[in-house]
Amino acid sequence: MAAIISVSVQAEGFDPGEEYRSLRSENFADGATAMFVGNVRDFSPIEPVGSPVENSKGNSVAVLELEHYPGMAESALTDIARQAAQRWPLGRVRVIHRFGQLRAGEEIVFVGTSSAHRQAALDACAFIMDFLKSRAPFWKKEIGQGAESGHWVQARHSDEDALKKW
Amino acid sequence: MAAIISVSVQAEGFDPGEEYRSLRSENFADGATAMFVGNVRDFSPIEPVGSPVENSKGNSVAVLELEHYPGMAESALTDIARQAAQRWPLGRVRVIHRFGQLRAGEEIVFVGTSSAHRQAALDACAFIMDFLKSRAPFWKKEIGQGAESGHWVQARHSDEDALKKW
Amino acid sequence: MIKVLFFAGLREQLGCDALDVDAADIASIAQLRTRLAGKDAAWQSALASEQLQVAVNQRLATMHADVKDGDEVAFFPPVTGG
Amino acid sequence: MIKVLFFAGLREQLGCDALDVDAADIASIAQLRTRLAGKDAAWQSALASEQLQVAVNQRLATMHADVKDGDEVAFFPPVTGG
Repeated sequence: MAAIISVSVQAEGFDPGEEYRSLRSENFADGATAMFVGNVRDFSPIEPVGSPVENSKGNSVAVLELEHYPGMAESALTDIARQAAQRWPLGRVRVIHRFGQLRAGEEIVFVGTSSAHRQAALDACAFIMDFLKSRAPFWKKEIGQGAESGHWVQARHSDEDALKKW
Repeated sequence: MAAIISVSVQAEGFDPGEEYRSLRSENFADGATAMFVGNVRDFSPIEPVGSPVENSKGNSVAVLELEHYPGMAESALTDIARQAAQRWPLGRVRVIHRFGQLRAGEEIVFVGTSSAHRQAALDACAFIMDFLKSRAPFWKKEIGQGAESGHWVQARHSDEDALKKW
Repeated sequence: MIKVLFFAGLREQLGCDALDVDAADIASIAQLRTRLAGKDAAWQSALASEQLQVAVNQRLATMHADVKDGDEVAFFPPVTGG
Repeated sequence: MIKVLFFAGLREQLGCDALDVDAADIASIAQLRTRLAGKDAAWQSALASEQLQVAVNQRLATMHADVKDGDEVAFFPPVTGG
């Protein structure tokens, strides 16, 4: 049976609780639901007194700006979700990725999978996140408090490496 | 920094949306939240007309009865959560396991982890579920519709095997 | 006394969820198990399962584990939660 | 015409988010990239990055991919969503 796949690329926020209910609604076949939510971080492990608020790694992020490639973003996420559904026996797959300006704490991304098997749901959720990180056309820019311009987040080798295990 | 671990063994239901909000509340350090929810399945792939409703594998489950070992259930789950927090850099860990009579569709178990790193959150969530399945003292009995007595769910070798990867 | 608990299918087979056993002459789980199996054929059969698991003072243990007066010992089938 | 798009840091470096390029004499992404890099030093520098990624008609492609009249080609830095 083909999985029910739903993908959204949107500026608006979303409610993970609502997404959970939607994954479960009238879904008695799947005993397992795995979810991942990515939120905007905001932390300053080293913030010397009097230092300007910076937007580089480890410093306070006031706003995260997410640029995306409209059209390709949706199709890339759908393609990744389909690959997961071919690989694991999934009932439902839900992927949401936001774009635009997001503040600290806000939700950026949601991946939810349901399956009859817990390992399938968990693996598929991790698989989708790994491929989304390295294959879906979104770019993050950190804009510090008071800063006029921002700082593009650099891709990490560890994200590309994460794909090798699949 | 030590993870904040919260474990509940309870008869009452829970709301995964509420648990998500609790994992995220005032939590700006962790950009990643992974969750797993286990629900009571109810499906009948083969249900010949006129056959009695059975409570064995693959047939309709009216009620799932969860027996647990009070005291040990809590400490086993706490121990598993602590092991996960020692192994991965987690901010928060939440584990809920219900006992008593549950109907099809109801939530049985919740595992939620937050971390600065997506892989840590996802791996820790899967690790906790794997150990919970084979090390926490809960037993499931399926009671078919109209059936007086029930059928104890048998442990699967695949669950024990799942521990080997950790 | 050693407090002995039984859970799930084993509890039902034995028709017993808890009993106290005199700790004299019992130093290990294996000895406790032998003592219990000696009650009658039903107990012998139920406690013979190779899959049987045991906890001492609410922690998983092996059949070789020590046991002493005041301990709480639980026998049960493989767990199936989650 | 080939529609060419630029995203994120590359878009900012070039000060350009989209342009049309005459498809004549261009059969591959590599040729398109060379044509664009020839505009001036800033474009040459920005398009020289080894990390540059490319999509043809909204699918990830390699620099060796074919391209033809009517295609949409996008250049961008490694993605950082999620």
